[in-house]
Amino acid sequence: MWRFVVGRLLQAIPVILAVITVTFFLVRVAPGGPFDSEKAVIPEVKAALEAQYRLDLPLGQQYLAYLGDLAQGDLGPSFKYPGRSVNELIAAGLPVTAELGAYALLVAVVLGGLAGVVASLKPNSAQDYIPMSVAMIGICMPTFLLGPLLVLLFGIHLEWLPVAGWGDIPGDKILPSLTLGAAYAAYIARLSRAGMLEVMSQDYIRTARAKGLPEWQVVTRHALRGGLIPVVAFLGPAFAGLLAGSFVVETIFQIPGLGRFYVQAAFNRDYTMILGTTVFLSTLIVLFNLLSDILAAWLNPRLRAQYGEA
Amino acid sequence: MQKYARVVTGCLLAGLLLACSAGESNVAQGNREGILHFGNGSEPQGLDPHVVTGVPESKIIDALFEGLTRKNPWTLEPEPGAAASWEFSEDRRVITFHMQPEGRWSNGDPVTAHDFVWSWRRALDPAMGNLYAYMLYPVKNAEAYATGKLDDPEQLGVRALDDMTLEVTLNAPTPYFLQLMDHYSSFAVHPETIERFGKATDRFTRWTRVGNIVTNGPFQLKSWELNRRIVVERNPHYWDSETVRLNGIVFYPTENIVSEERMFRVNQLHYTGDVPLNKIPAYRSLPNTPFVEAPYLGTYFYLLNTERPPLDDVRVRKALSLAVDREALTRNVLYGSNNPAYAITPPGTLGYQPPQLFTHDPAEARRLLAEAGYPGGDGWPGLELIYNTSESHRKIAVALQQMWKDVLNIKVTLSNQEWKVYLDSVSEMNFQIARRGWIGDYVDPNNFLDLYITDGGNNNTGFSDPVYDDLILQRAPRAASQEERFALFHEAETRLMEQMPIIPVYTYASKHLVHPSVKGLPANLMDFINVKYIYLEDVPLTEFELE
Amino acid sequence: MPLLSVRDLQVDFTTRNGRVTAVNRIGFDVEAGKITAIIGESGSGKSVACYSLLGLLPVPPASIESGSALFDGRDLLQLSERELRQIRGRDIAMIFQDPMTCLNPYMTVGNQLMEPLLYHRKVTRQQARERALELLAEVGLRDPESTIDQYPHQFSGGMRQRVMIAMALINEPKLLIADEPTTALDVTIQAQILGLIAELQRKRDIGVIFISHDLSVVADIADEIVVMEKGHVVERGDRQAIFEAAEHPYTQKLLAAIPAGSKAPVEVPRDDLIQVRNLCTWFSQGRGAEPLRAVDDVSFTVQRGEVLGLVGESGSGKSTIGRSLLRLVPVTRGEVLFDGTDVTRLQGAALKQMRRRMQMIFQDPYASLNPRMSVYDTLAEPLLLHGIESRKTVEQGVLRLMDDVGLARAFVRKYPHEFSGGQRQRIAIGRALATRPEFVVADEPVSALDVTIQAQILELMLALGREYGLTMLFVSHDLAVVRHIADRILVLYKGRVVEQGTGDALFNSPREEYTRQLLQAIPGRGLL
Amino acid sequence: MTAVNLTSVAQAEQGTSLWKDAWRRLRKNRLALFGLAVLTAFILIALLTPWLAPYAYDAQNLDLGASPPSAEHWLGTDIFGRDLLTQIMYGGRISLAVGFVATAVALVIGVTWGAVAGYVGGRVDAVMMRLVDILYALPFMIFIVLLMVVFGRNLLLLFLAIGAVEWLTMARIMRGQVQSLRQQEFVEAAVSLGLSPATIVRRHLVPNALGPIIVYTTLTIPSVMLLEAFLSFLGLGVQPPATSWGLLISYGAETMEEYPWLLIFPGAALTLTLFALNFLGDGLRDALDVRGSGD
Repeated sequence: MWRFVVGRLLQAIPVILAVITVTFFLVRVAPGGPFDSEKAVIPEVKAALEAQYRLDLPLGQQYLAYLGDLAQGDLGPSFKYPGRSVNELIAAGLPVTAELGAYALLVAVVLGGLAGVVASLKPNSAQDYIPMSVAMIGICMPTFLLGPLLVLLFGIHLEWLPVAGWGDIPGDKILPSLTLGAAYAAYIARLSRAGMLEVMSQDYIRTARAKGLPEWQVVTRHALRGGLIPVVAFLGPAFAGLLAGSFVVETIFQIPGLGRFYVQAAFNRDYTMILGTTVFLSTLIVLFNLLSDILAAWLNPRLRAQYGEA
Repeated sequence: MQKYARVVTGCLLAGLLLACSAGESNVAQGNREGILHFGNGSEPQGLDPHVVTGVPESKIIDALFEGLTRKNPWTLEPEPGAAASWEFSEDRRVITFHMQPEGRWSNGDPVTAHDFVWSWRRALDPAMGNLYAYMLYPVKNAEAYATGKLDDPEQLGVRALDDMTLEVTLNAPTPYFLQLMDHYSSFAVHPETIERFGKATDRFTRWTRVGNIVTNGPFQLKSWELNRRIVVERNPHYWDSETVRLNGIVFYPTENIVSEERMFRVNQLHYTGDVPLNKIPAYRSLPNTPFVEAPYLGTYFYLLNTERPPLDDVRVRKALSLAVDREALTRNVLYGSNNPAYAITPPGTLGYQPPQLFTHDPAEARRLLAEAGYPGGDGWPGLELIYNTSESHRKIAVALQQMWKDVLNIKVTLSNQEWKVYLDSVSEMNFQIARRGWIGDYVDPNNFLDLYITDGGNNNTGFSDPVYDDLILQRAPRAASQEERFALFHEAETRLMEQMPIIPVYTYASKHLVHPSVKGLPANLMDFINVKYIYLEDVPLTEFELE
Repeated sequence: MPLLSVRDLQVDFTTRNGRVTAVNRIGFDVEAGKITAIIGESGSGKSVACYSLLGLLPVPPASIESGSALFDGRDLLQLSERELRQIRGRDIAMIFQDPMTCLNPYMTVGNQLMEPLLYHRKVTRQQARERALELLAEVGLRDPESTIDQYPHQFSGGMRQRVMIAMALINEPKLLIADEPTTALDVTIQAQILGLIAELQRKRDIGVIFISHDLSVVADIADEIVVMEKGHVVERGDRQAIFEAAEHPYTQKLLAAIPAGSKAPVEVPRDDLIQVRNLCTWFSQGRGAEPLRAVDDVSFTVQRGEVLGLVGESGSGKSTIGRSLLRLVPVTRGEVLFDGTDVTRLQGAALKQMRRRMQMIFQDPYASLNPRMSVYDTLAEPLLLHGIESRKTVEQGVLRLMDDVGLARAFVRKYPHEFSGGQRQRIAIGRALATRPEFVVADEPVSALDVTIQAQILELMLALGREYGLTMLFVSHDLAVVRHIADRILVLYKGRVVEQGTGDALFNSPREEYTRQLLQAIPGRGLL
Repeated sequence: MTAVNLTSVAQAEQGTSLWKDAWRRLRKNRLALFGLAVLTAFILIALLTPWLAPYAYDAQNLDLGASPPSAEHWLGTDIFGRDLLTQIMYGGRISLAVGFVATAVALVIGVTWGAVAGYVGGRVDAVMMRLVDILYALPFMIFIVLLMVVFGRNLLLLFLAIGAVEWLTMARIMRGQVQSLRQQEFVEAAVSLGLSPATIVRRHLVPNALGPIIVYTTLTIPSVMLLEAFLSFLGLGVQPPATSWGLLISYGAETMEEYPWLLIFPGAALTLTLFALNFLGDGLRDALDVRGSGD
């Protein structure tokens, strides 16, 4: 198992390095620099600024210098927020986004898993069609629409929940989590339905029934584990996706998370911030993919054996 | 393992479903405790007055720091700030400021003239990379120093005669100079604090953090949570602290104005930085409306690239401008919240009235276009208009596009560009028509008119007129009186609008939602807030029921 | 009074093509302490009948139209689902055909084993575990203490079937239904499992229903035999009566299908078409691990026109040899000379040319045909690829192939799933023959088929072999089948050839202990 | 027997049998037919919009502004006084084109890439999938801005840009499918027939992996339509006054309190398409799955 984990981590290094390299040069090709503003910038000031950020060096040297800093865990100073390091900005945004992502994932797994399992138990009936139709809309309902709809309903008309904020007013975490989790809930519903349908047609389910187990025990004890494996495989990439994709929800609900930085850094041409968030997120993607593989192995003894050998 | 999973899941669920009671609103709590909840647009880049450039930053810095003067929010006249009084020399080129005798930094140190000398040198130091260094250019040798042509800071026109007296020498008489004294680029910072955390010109030090920062304004920094809120509290050392009535202000980086409006609606905010256009009619129709608007010192216009055909022909430029029905646009698309503009300077800046040379005149527009060789739009080569991504820019461009089509029968294609791409296109003059807006840094026509001097950094149209340059650069600064000066500006602006390198569209208006409990926060041309005078009245809370 | 008495049972299925009667008013009795075998081909309704008794058929599409099944004084068909659940796994237990898929791969064997006990009886986990350990030992698992916490994938097929048996017996049921419990197993394992079931049945004196398609399998253990065909019971009787004096033609057909006798040896000396020298095929098992030596230093020759039989258990490397000859797996060492050319070194066009001359028939007729290709496409593909037929003539070529393998031409547009296993195997044979090969590897081509079909396919292969002048390598785990078709036989054990000779020689005077074991395991030996 | 069947064989000879067969099965699926009918209708309307639309798509009436549905404007007007029905009809042209073309691009690249990686395996697979990982982790925003700058604005590039982003998941799904199919004996049979790897992938693997691919495709099309809105909003893609459903929905979302019809009608158009696609996709999957059907 450890060999497998270490092997995968080693494999990740060239991937992350490639991401850094491509991103580093890509952002420099993009038009507009970090110091462009609506009012003309005095050339001397611009030169001074560029010197402060090492932008006056040849590109190759900048790249090497960046890698050098990175090796020491230093992501550099932010362009947009002078006086803040990228490390600091990520450290500030990450806990919030991670918490939001965790809640959203929880919403997704609970709602989606439930809907999918319920639908799978009576395929091609109303019990199947209704949750699956809702899921289908959920997949395609953009967050920029769902978020405001939820706010208008629960925040403004019913006045049950706050319209914005994170951890300021009790209950202000509910709507963002729902909004962010909805699309993933829909995917999970589809995945778990398909997974359960597959498992319920397996021979060992018949064995379980032949033992005289009641149907709910057949589902919970025998089917669920196998049926949810595709969901587990989806969770890792999904969590990374949630972190990167929380931008819209964070904006709608005024949440001080990482997603806002990630997107705005690109708009601001905040080179170090773009690189920092990209490095960070690509590492997360790799880690969470690994994590979901480990989790899948934990659920699936056959895979466990495979990894053990490899 | 399974047990852990269950415990974690349980905790997450519990955390998520924390009691749903909405509790006391921010506004109710704020009114009780004298705390203003302020929607402030976006997370400030920082709090160093010589580094930052934006409006949200200026609101916080104005609460934390104080320049030599501070504007009265009703009259916009300078009032004593860090300086208790000042006097001009005969030729109006030397100003002597006398510091507040009780002026104190928030750590108790006195605010001295030396602090200002030190700070201005810092603000102008090329190594600082201060984007607003040019605000101090009227000061003698400031430009030379800021652009590295002069190394010796001693030669700058700012001297401390003693602890309490600051002498500023200008290049030329500058009528608006006092106004610049409450712009944050001219603010003093606390030298010892800055040097404690690094080099004077280092942008990256931690001196602005909570616990480190020392300020001289009515408030001091209490907490700063990234992207969440910045809280300032009353500064006990402030020289005029009796006047200050708020106990504190909470600034929210409300990036999204739609969310900001919703926060206001449920009493989470006292004040919003902006209002979504489509919400204006509903708010206007409320009894005791919280909607506040006022003309704003800014103009929305289109840049025309006079170096590219067909815009190299003044008749085409004029035809385009005359075809625009500004009244219909502001009335319908902008919900009557802004006024039509027919020149670059907003009307009524300190009594200056810009010329109005034209109106909406479809017949004349068609005639001009025909004269230029495109009768009825025949042979029109097409034109592209760029604007940066934004809902209101899009709406205006779409409306104008259709006006040009209806009136002139010509095709103008629209192209929105991401902000930095747009900036790049504009500064490289890689466009035909480009959306543009200009907000005045200070109340004076000069601030708008010197944009269009030949090769001006913000000209971006290729417009060049030696007579215009002479009027703006030579004759106006030497004018004997304000009347004469304004007459010269009027002459220049007339020339400008005759050449039409820009199409003025409308004059900005500031738009806010202000809770009825907030007092001492008048609307004004600069959208300027003097936090000293704000107070909260504990009025009964109203629900804003929009239909 | 019999333990179970089924009368007048009818089960219908609703399909898209209307109602089909799967079980047509059948009746049979099962005596306590006796093994009752139900014999019939796939689709004869033998499994459906038994599943319907326990409510294990999905309703719909299945529906029980009539009948009664008295068990212990109660009519199983009248019981509610709840009451049935009390009987399932406690009084009546089941063993299924495929031990690879019938155990839950996500649960330890022990937990699955204890489940019926914990559900039906008031016992503690500790007691259940002890009981499970006892039973595992009883069914012949070595070291139950350590294996009880393992997962099914860590067991071999035979071991899993032992676990299934233990699971079925853990509640001391009165009736055990075994649905083809040995069909998916090698002959040697099959013999062990059959012995085990018979032994446990005697020891516990329980009633057993043993469902099978193969009369020879039950020849040694069944007390009573019920023969079913197309939903009807065509003949019933005790073992002796059935084997010695079967009356119904269908029963006689089943008896005749049991492979027996060996092929007449050919005396004419022939040249070697294939010479295999020191062939080694090893599989990497991950970095650092010892490679799996699937085929280890094997040499043999195949003469032109001969059928060479290759016999061994699963894991003996017999399939790997076939695949190595055809370059379907990479060869580690050694050479394979085909007509003088070393196949292991061919590349590109030469390899493609060689592939035309050597073909393969696979074991699983369900997996070896592309489910998205109709028979026509499947057969036309090789014809066109090798330019055997032009676009214009390909249709005739395909139809000729269908004639050759005995498929009705009308089926040419059908898809594999629309055929029975035997028909599919005919398609696969047709595909292999399409390139007009000189040499064919047949990898267990009949082991997944019912005995009656098995006999037909073997006959077809022999006939086609003669007609096409084929040289064949016939791989099987079943000595009886190989003896029936092969001129010479190689016995394979752990990647090595342990014995070779003609069928008669091996049967009559086996030299190696292993060969003797294989011979012992042939079911119904007495019938041969 | 032979004579009779020869004619039926000759008839069946025409056309590719798998698809023809699938169509026969599809015709029996009522929901799928409904989906097909809706999509066909939408496509027809999109094609004929210039003749069918009640108003010119850019005809404004600033003084009318946003008005609710009425006799003149069946679905109301937007804030410029433009007829919403006309806007939706013209928007459909763009959205459908983007949805189908961009998805097709993703489909072609993703399926090819995934199939090759999955079939060839080993080092090639590792390199190809690492490349996918890298693209996954790249900052999407910068990528789009760059595309826009390097290639300029044009609809075709929008298709390519979206396709280039969406193919990644498609490739992963395809690879997984191919990897499991590769183990099956019929692939071995194809190898032993001497078929080239390309032919094996094309004829034997891709058709068998179609099920999940089709389902994913039907989910991709609507999300591509919304992605288009986002990109258009950033400046890549459609420029006003041209519009798309995604843009109409995102504008409608901003004024949903004031002018709900501006959100409801474009939203309904997209939702209807979404369901139609889904029904058709499920139907196609079932129709292509020759095993699953009972006839």
